[in-house]
Amino acid sequence: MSTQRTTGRRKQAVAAAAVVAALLSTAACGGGNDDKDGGSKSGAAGFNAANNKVAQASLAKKGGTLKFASAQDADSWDTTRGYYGFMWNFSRYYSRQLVTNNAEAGADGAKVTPDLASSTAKISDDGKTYTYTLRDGITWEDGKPITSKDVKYGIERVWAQDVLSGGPIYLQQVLDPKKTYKGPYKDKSADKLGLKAVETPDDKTIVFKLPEANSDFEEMLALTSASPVRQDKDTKSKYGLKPFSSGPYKFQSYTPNKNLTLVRNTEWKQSSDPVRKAYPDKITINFFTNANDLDQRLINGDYDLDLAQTGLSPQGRTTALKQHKENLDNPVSGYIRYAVFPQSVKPFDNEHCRKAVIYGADHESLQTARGGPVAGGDIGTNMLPPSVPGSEGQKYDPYESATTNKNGNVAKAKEELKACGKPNGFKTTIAVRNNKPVEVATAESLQASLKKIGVTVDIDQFDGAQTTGIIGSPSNVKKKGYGIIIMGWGPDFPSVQGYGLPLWSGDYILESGNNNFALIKEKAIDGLFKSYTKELDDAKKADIAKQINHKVMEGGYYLPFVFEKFINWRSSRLANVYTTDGYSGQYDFVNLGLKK
Amino acid sequence: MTELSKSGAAVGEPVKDSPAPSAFLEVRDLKVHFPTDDGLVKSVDGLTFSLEKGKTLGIVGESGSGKSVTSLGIMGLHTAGQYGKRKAQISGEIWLDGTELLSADPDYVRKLRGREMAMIFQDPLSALHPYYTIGQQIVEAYRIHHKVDKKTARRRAVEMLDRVGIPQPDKRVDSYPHEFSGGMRQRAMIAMSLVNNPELLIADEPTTALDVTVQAQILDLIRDLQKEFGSAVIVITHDLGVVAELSDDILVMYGGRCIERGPAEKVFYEPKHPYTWGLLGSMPRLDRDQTERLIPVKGSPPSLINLPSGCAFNPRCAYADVPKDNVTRTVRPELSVVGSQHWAACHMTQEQRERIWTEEIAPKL
Amino acid sequence: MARGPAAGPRAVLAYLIRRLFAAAVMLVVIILVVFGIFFLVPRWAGVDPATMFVGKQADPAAIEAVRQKLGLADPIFAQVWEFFRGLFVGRTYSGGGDVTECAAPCFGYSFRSEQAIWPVLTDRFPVTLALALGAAVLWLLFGVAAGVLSALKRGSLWDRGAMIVALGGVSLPIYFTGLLSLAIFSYGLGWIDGQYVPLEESFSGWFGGMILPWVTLAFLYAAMYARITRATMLEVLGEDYIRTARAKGLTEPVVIGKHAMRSTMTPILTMLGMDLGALIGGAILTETTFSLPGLGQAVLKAISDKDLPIILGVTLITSLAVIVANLLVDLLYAVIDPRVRLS
Amino acid sequence: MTAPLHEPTAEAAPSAAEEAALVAGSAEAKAVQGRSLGRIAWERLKRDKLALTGGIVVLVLIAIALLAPVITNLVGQDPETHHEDLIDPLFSTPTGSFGGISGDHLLGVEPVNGRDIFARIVYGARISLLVGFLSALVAVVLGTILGVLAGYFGGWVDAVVSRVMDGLLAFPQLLFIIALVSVMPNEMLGLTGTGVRLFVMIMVIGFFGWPYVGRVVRGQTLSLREREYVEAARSLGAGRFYILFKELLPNLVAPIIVYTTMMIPTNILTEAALSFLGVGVKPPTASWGQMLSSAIDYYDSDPMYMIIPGVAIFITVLSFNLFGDGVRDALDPKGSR
Repeated sequence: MSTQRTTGRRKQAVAAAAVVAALLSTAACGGGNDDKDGGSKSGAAGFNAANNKVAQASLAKKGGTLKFASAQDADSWDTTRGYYGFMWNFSRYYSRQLVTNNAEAGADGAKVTPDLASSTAKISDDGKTYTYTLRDGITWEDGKPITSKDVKYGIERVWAQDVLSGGPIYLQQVLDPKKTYKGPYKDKSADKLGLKAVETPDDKTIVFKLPEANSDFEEMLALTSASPVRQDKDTKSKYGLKPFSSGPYKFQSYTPNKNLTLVRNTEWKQSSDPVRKAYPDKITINFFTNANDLDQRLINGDYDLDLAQTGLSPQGRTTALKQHKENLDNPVSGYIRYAVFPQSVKPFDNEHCRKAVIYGADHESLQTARGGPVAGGDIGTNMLPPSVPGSEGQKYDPYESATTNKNGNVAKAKEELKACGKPNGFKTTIAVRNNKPVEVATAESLQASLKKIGVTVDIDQFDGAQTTGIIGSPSNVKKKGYGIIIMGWGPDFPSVQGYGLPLWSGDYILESGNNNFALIKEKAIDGLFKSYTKELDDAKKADIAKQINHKVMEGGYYLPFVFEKFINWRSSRLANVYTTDGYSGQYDFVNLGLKK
Repeated sequence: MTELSKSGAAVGEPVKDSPAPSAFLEVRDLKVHFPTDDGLVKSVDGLTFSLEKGKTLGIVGESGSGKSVTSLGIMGLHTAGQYGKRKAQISGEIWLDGTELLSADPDYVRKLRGREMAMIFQDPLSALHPYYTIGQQIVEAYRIHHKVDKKTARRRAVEMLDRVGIPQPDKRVDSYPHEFSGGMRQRAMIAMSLVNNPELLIADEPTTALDVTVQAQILDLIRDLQKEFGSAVIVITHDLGVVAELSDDILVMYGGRCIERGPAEKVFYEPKHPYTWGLLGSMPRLDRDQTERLIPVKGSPPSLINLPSGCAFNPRCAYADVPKDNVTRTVRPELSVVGSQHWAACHMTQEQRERIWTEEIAPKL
Repeated sequence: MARGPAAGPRAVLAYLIRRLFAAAVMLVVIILVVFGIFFLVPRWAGVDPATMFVGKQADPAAIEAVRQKLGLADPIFAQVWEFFRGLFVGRTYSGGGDVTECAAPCFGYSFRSEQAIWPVLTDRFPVTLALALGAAVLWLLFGVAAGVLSALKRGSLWDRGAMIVALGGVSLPIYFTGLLSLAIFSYGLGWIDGQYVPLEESFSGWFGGMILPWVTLAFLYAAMYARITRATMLEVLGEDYIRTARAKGLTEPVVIGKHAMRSTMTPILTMLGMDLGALIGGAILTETTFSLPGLGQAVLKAISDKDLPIILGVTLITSLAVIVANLLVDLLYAVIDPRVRLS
Repeated sequence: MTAPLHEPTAEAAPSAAEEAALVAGSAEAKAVQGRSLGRIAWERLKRDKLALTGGIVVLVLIAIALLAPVITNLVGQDPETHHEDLIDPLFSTPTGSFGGISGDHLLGVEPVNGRDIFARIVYGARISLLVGFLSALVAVVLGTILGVLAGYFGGWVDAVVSRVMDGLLAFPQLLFIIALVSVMPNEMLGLTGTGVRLFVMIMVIGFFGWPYVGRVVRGQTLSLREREYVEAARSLGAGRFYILFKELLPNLVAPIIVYTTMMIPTNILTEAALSFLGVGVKPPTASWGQMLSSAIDYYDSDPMYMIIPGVAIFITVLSFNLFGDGVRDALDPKGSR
């Protein structure tokens, strides 16, 4: 029986590999002529033609309406409050920063380039002072110039977490780790610019003084949360309903969960902006509740692309792969999907029990649950996403998850169980978000494969809207006995700090809103992060990232499922399309153009 | 040629293939059968009678005897609006004023309804549409058959309400049926039936649902109106007393057939059928104590699917064994002459009947 | 004996006042229950509602601030009281130097989407109303027609066929028929776009987007109405006054179309009122399937986001709709059926 | 007294046959019915082919639900074992045709994980029927008790119960159930996961269903209360409690049966809708609504996966409806159909 099954499996695997290979080779053909702006009959560029490269750049014309569709609205369109990847990406339409992600395909897109600033930072030797000079001709949507004070005010807003919750707070942690500043709304100074760490000697100059050096600081300034906000236009908690534009487009109308329309900001000058091409005249988003309906509308050509950039759902994916392959890209998202083992829940305090689960898991089944090799991604073998410097991809595979043990290794798992003192297995609970069907599927897969090593698990689907409150509270996790938590994580900016610090640093274990679910508190890891922030050399930074990754994997805290990939749709109307690592493999929205 | 009674109403053996009769209403061998899952329900099974204008025929029988089915048959209401159901099977002839109705165009019959022949129903509360005012209902009845405007029709309605004795008719015309008392409601019903001066009026248990005192008023009203309009009237009732007062002739039905008929005073004072005796016996009388009903009709009406063989009344008849040779249980008695213009369907001999009547029944009545 | 033809205007007014008072009490109870569900049950389950409003890297101070601003720390009675006050005089939320005004009628304020609820309701209500009314027109037309026909042809092949189809229609989940109809008519055959377009943008687009939801929803209800109509019609056809109508010499179309229909429609209208009321809040499945931006869609999203103010607002508006619909039906009933007296 | 020979005749006689109908409506006839209502109903039901078919299917479904483990054992499958080897890794759909239908997998396998659909449908019947029946039971018990109380005692008891019933009927029910289920904790009253969800669903659906029963029962009680025999029982010195249960309940049996059979299919649909919306039972417990919900992601690429649970729901609800209709007609004293 078992031999037969293995044979069946193998056959299956071979067949699958063949399909994937066929897909990719056709793609290569399609991709071959992308420079000549060719493509299919429909005019689409071809499979993977925009994956890490620019497709049909020369076909982009000025004008037209670029139509986004989405099953999800942004958490907030307020630059300070947004945390969704697509919001950061989209916000570049109406918001500029001192520096921003490079408008380039693939890995180059993750590099920082000057935006409002005339050049990247002048950094002092100790790495503690960053100075920027603003370029000329930069204006708000009412024609007034953008000043360094506007930038400072925009950054200060991050401190007003009580009013403007939700966004990343790296800037606060780096510039004011002791939280001495209370935010602009409680600022007693007349100009509300009381943040000491940022100085604006004149309207063109802004100086950041870090208490301690952080080699990723400029990456943090490239985040949307570092956008300028003009004080007289700050509507506080309601700013997200109509942000005041500094970019090429401004809000015309927005009804949450319904639709959003951007029109040209006539005060924006192309000459002042080296990043944004601003091809279309108008940009719209329509929100859907039915993901299948949404996909079908995309495929029908009613919309150009999915705002959320999470990939087509299974039905749309199948239809598109079979009939419209030339409209698809299969980028790596930069996310790793994984299971994590909180050490507070017995027996996961014992590393052997953690490793037993890693060995016992059927990695291929987990990959299938995630959507298979194409729509789900390659089997995850370690915890550093491919887009982060220092990543080794599947080459680093300490548990041989993608090779020998890809269907699970019962013998090894039993050994580990014995070493853990639980030779007959144990019982535990998997916590999984109820609003992510794919995660529920992986939980079911894990449940099925762990059964074989005598580990019985309950699946607790918790309310996805309350993630922070439920699994973000270590005491709650312990109380509920969540031995396994299924989550995913992507880098806020492509560095081991932007990805792993909240996950693996002992300093980041929080009573609420915790993301270090495994409760990792290893001196070695914390030390490596410290030295990373002081290191300015890119090669050395990458090496430290690699070491951190190895430490995390050796501890057996995580069971990675996949290095996530997704199947992304681009309409045949789109030109100058490319995916960028700057936004987790999403298309770079800001430079999309239309052909007609 | 049908032999007519001197009173002008009813009677005479069916004459096959006869030409159009001279009587105003003539019913010949009427059969109304309803197919059901359990078999054929023979509600009316061969009924013959005739009626002249200005005369009144009383049809008497208990529930299930076929008297109402007969009236609905004459009105053509077994065929109208019987949607999808297994249709009633009707045969025989119904001649009204020289026209045979069963074979006539249904729409022609419809046009006769309400104008030539009208009906008063037993329970005026359920027979009047609850959502329309009395006036609306009378106006409607008038305007189907008369091309007049609403105002004229309304005047006519008020006039009719006045005629049937409803006080303040110009006000009550706008009332709804539920706002009337039972007697008033029946008056309104009568007003509606008579609004087109019908030549044939069928009153189906017109007083059953009413108080005793009101009953008398309504009966008086019907009598008066008949005199006034000169219509032919059929009164259907289970109450011999009602017909005795009102009718010229009486027809007694049992199990879908006629078992006795004759002039009212004869049937009432010299009934020749044990069933009629029973009806008389169970009739409430003012001069008699209600409790002493001497000859109640025992048992319940016969199944109309499987009538008892022989005389349909035999299982309930106290005198079933009077005739010899068990004949009541094997041979169905035909109508036979028992007196002047008086017929009955009973196996007993004239003498036997006379004896029982005078010795056993009459004294107790 | 002689009662007036109908209840006088004063009686109607008194009745209305009584009913409105009852409705108000009802709404208060609903508010209390919804508050209970969303504030007491999570607490019982060990979840702090404030954590729902903070982001990925939230610190306890931020959570505390949110709690203050939303008044989540106040006793539930105080929160309910604030809500009631807001309905009539508007409400101000303040915290952390930020002041948010919510004008009367303040049905609450969603801090997830930074919107006052009232505009959300007024924005989405027309979509739901159009869905419900359009479908109602269809199901009344077809359901009642099919029911009447079945009643008139009782026992016929048509009757049996129609009633089995109707029973089938009642037995199908709407999301199943909805998806099938989308897959067939919109994606497959491409006859209908099936995508919602606001009425103010284009009538034809709007109509094209509404037609599938209307038909799908109407199919379910038409089935129910056909069954009810048939049963009622059969009952009415057995009534004495129908026989009276025939005895008057009325033609069959008048007997059926006027006399029988008048009585048949009474219970149908009662049902219609309740169904319309319920649909205004209960079209969740239809709106989700067809991505219609109505109340149902908003509330489903709000439920998954735990956006209490929207849930509360929609629940209230819906209950109000049901209550108003019932009231209208009762009033209408008094008009249709003179026997009914308002009491 | 009378021989019941004519009874079916009168029953079936056309309504236009006035006198025949009169017989049916007579007091005598009622007495006959009262005595052998069950038998007469059964006679009628036996003649209604559609209702019988529905009833048989319902019985089969109940048997399937009860014997789920036996049935799945017979075919050698269980609802929770994954068969990823039967899944095309590219599209996540079964490799076999028609959703992977084969001798091993009678109704094919689920996309993604390859669980046996037949086994899941069989086990899903348990959830559907369990929720359908138990919530109807909750509604009937609540509705009967409160309806009888309201109808019998009248006064303020009646006023309160009637107001509550009106109120519940005005509640946006589905919305409310979703909201409630979605905030329910994962553990309560010693239940966990699916147990909690089942419990909450049963209670809530039942709770919103009782006013429908309550109204009817109240009305029946009100009219029965006025009848002489209750008065008679009272005058004999019987206690109120005794009167309630000895005299009233038997007369409430017919309407209660009718409402129960009509409520079950509605409840099954509600359960499916809740599972569809993701607030029903939790995976890996099989439920038809949930299967349908996940099948929507494969409506074109693996239509069998959607059709099978859809048809299962359809057949179940239709059978209950057919049966319920038949029962209603059979128990209808007017016999008007």
